[in-house]
Amino acid sequence: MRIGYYPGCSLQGSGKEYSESLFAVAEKCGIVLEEINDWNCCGASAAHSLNHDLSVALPARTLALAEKQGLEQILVPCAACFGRLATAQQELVSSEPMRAKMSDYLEMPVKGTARILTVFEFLQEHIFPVADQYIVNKLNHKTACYYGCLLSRPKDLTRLEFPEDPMEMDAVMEMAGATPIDWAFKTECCGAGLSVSRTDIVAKLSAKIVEDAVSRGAESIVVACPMCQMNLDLRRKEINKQMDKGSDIPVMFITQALGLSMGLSADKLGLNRHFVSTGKVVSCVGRKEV
Amino acid sequence: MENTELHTGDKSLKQLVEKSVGVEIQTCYQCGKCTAGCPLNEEMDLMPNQILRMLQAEYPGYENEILTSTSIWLCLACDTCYSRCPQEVKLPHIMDFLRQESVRQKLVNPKAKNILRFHRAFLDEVERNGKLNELGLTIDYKLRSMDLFQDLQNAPSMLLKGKLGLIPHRVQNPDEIKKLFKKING
Amino acid sequence: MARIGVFICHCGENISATIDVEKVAKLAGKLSGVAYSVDYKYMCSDPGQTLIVDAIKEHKLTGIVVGACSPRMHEGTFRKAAEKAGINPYFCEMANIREHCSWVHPKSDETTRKALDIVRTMVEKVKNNTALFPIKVPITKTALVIGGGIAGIQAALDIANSGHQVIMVEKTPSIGGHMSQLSETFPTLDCSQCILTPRMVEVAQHPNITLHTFATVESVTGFIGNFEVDIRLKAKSVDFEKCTGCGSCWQKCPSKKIPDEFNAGMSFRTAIYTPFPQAVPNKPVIDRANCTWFTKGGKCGVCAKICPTGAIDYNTEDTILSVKVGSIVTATGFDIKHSDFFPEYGYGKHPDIIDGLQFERLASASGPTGGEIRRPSDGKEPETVVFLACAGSRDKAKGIEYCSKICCMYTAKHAMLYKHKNHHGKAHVFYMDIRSAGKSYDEFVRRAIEEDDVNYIRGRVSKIYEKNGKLMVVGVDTLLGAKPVTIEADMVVLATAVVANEDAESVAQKLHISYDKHKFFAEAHPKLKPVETNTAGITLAGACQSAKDIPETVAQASAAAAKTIILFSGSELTREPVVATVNRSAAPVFTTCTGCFLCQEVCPYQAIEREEIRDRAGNLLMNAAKVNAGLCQGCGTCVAMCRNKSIDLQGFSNQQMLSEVMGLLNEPF
Amino acid sequence: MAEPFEPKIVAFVCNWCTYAGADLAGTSRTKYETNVRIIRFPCTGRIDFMLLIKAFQNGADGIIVSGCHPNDCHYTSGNFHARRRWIVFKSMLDFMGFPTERITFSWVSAAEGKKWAELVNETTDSVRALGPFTEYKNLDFTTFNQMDHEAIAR
Repeated sequence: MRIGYYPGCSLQGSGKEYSESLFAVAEKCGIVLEEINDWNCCGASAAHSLNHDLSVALPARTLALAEKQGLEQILVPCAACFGRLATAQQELVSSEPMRAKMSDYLEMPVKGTARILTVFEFLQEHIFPVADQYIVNKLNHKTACYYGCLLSRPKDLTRLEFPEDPMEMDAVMEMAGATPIDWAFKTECCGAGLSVSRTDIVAKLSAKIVEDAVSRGAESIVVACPMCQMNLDLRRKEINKQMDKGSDIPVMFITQALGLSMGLSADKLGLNRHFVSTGKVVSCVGRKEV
Repeated sequence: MENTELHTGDKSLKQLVEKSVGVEIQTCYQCGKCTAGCPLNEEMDLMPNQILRMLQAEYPGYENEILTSTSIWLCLACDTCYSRCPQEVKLPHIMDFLRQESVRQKLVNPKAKNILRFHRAFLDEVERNGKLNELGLTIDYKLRSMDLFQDLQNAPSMLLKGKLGLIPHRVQNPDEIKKLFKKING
Repeated sequence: MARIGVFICHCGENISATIDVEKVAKLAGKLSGVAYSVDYKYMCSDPGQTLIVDAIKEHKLTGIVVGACSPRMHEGTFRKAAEKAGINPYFCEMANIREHCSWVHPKSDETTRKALDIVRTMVEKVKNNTALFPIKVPITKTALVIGGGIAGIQAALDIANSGHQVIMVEKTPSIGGHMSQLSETFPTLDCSQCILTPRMVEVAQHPNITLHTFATVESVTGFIGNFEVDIRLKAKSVDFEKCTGCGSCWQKCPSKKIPDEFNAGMSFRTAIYTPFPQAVPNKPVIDRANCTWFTKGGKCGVCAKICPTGAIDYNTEDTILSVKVGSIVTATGFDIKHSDFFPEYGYGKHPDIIDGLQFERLASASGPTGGEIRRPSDGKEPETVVFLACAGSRDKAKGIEYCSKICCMYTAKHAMLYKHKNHHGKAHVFYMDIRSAGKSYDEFVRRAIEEDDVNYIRGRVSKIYEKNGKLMVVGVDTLLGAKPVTIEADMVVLATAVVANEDAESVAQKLHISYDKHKFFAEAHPKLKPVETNTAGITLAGACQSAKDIPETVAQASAAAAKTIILFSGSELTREPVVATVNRSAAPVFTTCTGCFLCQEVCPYQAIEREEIRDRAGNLLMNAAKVNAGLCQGCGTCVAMCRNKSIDLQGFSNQQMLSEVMGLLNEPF
Repeated sequence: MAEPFEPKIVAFVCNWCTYAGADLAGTSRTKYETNVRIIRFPCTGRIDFMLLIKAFQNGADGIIVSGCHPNDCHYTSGNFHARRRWIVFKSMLDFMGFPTERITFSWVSAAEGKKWAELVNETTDSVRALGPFTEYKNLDFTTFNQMDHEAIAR
């Protein structure tokens, strides 16, 4: 079955290594991702904060294009984009007037019936069944899997079994030979949308997350959201000011970690693009078990 | 949600919220769980449950107080409140509506102006190109907020690490997006 | 030919003030079939009744209509008078010209006309009345009590003490229920076991009570006074005749790691076990699901070897015991939600976040810590304990929108017990409302706050997580302008929601009683029949109906017992003959019923049975519906449902109702 | 000018809720229009809707059907069955072009004496506005009535 792909703006910019590593892993596993032609921005928190119709219309355009392309399932790796696309889809599916209104705005039909996959669902359904044969390295270290808000909530969109204590990434990391820790800030908010306008708040919230992970012995934080990654990585200087003792714990994408375990090069996985060095994790490969 | 067709008229803010968001404000029984779990409760001037209580009570002056609060702009829509709310009150959606109403009535709190500026810069960037270009957004926002030095140290290294592109990404026909914006904004 | 008598009452001036009663009586006398008509000041008075009796005899009346008050007031009075005069009491009807006419309309011709319409309607009805006879049903004067908690114990003792036989069925190996697990009870703080165990012993020793523990109800058929019940006696693997209860078996049993239900999972028991030291009966059973002999195919056998009386028998099987009972008291109790029900409080993964019953066991002298409050993870005395009221209750999102009623009180008690045992400890209670409306209840809560210095915080807790060995309780104080508060606790006690037992639905279905969406059993009327169910002869006691505390449970259990004793007070059961009947006639027609059984589907009482109609040679000719008059309550839904009017309701028959409509609208003058 | 039209309204009520509610209206001396006449059934579930047609045939201008509120039925579910059958019956009447606005279906509990009075007054007003129901009365039902009578009696 064809798998559509919606990168979203972040994965072309600040979260470039997410898409690089995702493609590297997919390629390794023989999976082709088909980008939606001429997709546009989902509108993120700006659209739903300022204009409700716009917050539906922007994702609706992308969904309509995907339909045109005949894609029945779309992988949306970015948590924020996923949230917007899934919310818009929910409104389209549940309201005929909304569908009519959007078709009118967009000047093309939109049904919103394609299945929108989270990165977890993609990994579970497409990578898990074949991953065993490609995993060559063990990432022998303790890791904190950080899920954030938009991949955990609301649970009717994210479809997690345990939304307050998700285990989806933990399972991936275990497969990659790391030891996921049990910690308390798995699904707390990092401040996401206020990253630029209220960096002070983001630093405070992110500091709590980094602190909890580090205090429980984590040597890396693994994420699946480019906002989370950017806040925890790019804002580390501000974060460290909020903590008693600063930390240089690297923050990588789940796909980067998985790629490492599959023996892909750090370069190919974009591990050099981080602000906090990922060297420690890279050197974990082949280390003694923890 | 039909908020584009709303007219305040003689409807109270509570009635407007109920109509446009489709929630019943009265279902909130003020247990405070939303506030307890809110990641931004320390920053807020009005707590989430207080906003709901004020909508319920409808005392004179409350509508203004809600719409001029910074809380409605600080809300991250992280959904923690809603996911734990025993009465299933869709607080994040209410917050969305209150922000829009605050802009409409020109009541945005000065302290929240930067957040609004950022959102506007973001949407303008999307309107121009159909996609977001973080460099363009950053420059645009800095000009609006006059906060020129923040993040200045990060930009070069982001460029260096290939995280900021100098050439903006665009949809094939940016006019299509501009038209869409125009239709929606009326 | 009908000879109807009409008796119009003035009711002092209550009726005559607005209705021309003489005119009504005069015109009624002219109606077809009316042989006598009269008005009188007070028809219900002795002379009034005598007037009726004399008129029936003198004018050879076949039926009477009393134009007076509502039938809810005096129908019984006048039916007795009719009976006294020698006619079937069901030939008496009331025309309600007071509540429905004189009291609600002004004095006018129109009001008088309406009164006459009402009288005429009933005259037409009574012409079509038939003689009815109260239904007599024999009674088996033995009661079945399902459940051996405090509700069942109280009901059983009350019924047994009135001289009737009681069969008690309890699914666990001992009676006592949840009350036996409690430490102290509110608002008196007397020890639960001290007041309960004498009652348990009394049940076991009562000559009128037959106790079946480790047993469940398999099926129930029959109807009030005449139930037939199959009881499944689960294989105990121990011969109670031989067993002396010495305890050698469980002391030597090698399977020692089975979570102990009695201690709410905070200690372990063996595979052969008595649930607790004061158990009644105090003899062990083998939990086959956890016994090596049964799980590993005949390995072990230690208990059989050690038993001095040879009471262990691995080969016993479940047996079915059939009994006949006249009434059933349902006292199957409740369950609570456990900490794993709460995602935001860690899905039950922190051992020091416990539920209310677990706290009871910690506080109980017979509990795993001997009554010292120590936290489960490391056995340390907690310095700060946080109690959460409304954990899961009043929570629509979790599917439990109701109030569990007992938590406010037991939370106050828990906080108090903790403070009494750990004087330097700090107790916090998060609550939404304090509901303490019982005798001495609010005083009790105030005592916790004022004397024991328990900190009550009005607000709910959003999240609990563990950090450096402390439980971080993230809540809010809504009385301080919604101030977020985080308390570092050593132990958290969730006052989790009271819910129906897991098997409540199947019990209800076996008993044919209704239950609400939360699987609590439904009473017949929320106010006036809070003990009865819609199935006659089956009553409810205790928390199987809704969350209740001990005094309420005991009161309801005694009420259920009283209902049973009332039923058993006569030799036969007399019921109003307002029941449905399916017509029968001579061969070859037998009945007009076609056997579609729509009536059976709509009957709320399972009163419609299938009757096989056979010819003389025994060949099946047809299936026809038949009404069990013992179960039928006379709603008549079946009658309206019947496609060809084969089923009819006595007292409200098709002919009677049609006559009323015709009589009402066709004015002869 | 002729006297205002006074409609005949027949109320089909259940014994446990609405009949008792009407009793309460009486004991509280709540005044209402005289136009209504009550027929008592044990339960709305007992009501055969053909009787409504009979009532219209014989001169009724309006009809009230009222019983216990949903979930309050003395017999647990009779009122639900009545409601279900009413929905079907009404759609049939609508299909036949019968003016179903002459039939009011309501719930009045034993505690709602005031509601009963209001229900009677409102129904009387609305039927009064509709005018007399003559369609059925103009038909000759003599033979048909006789047959039907016998059928039911059988």
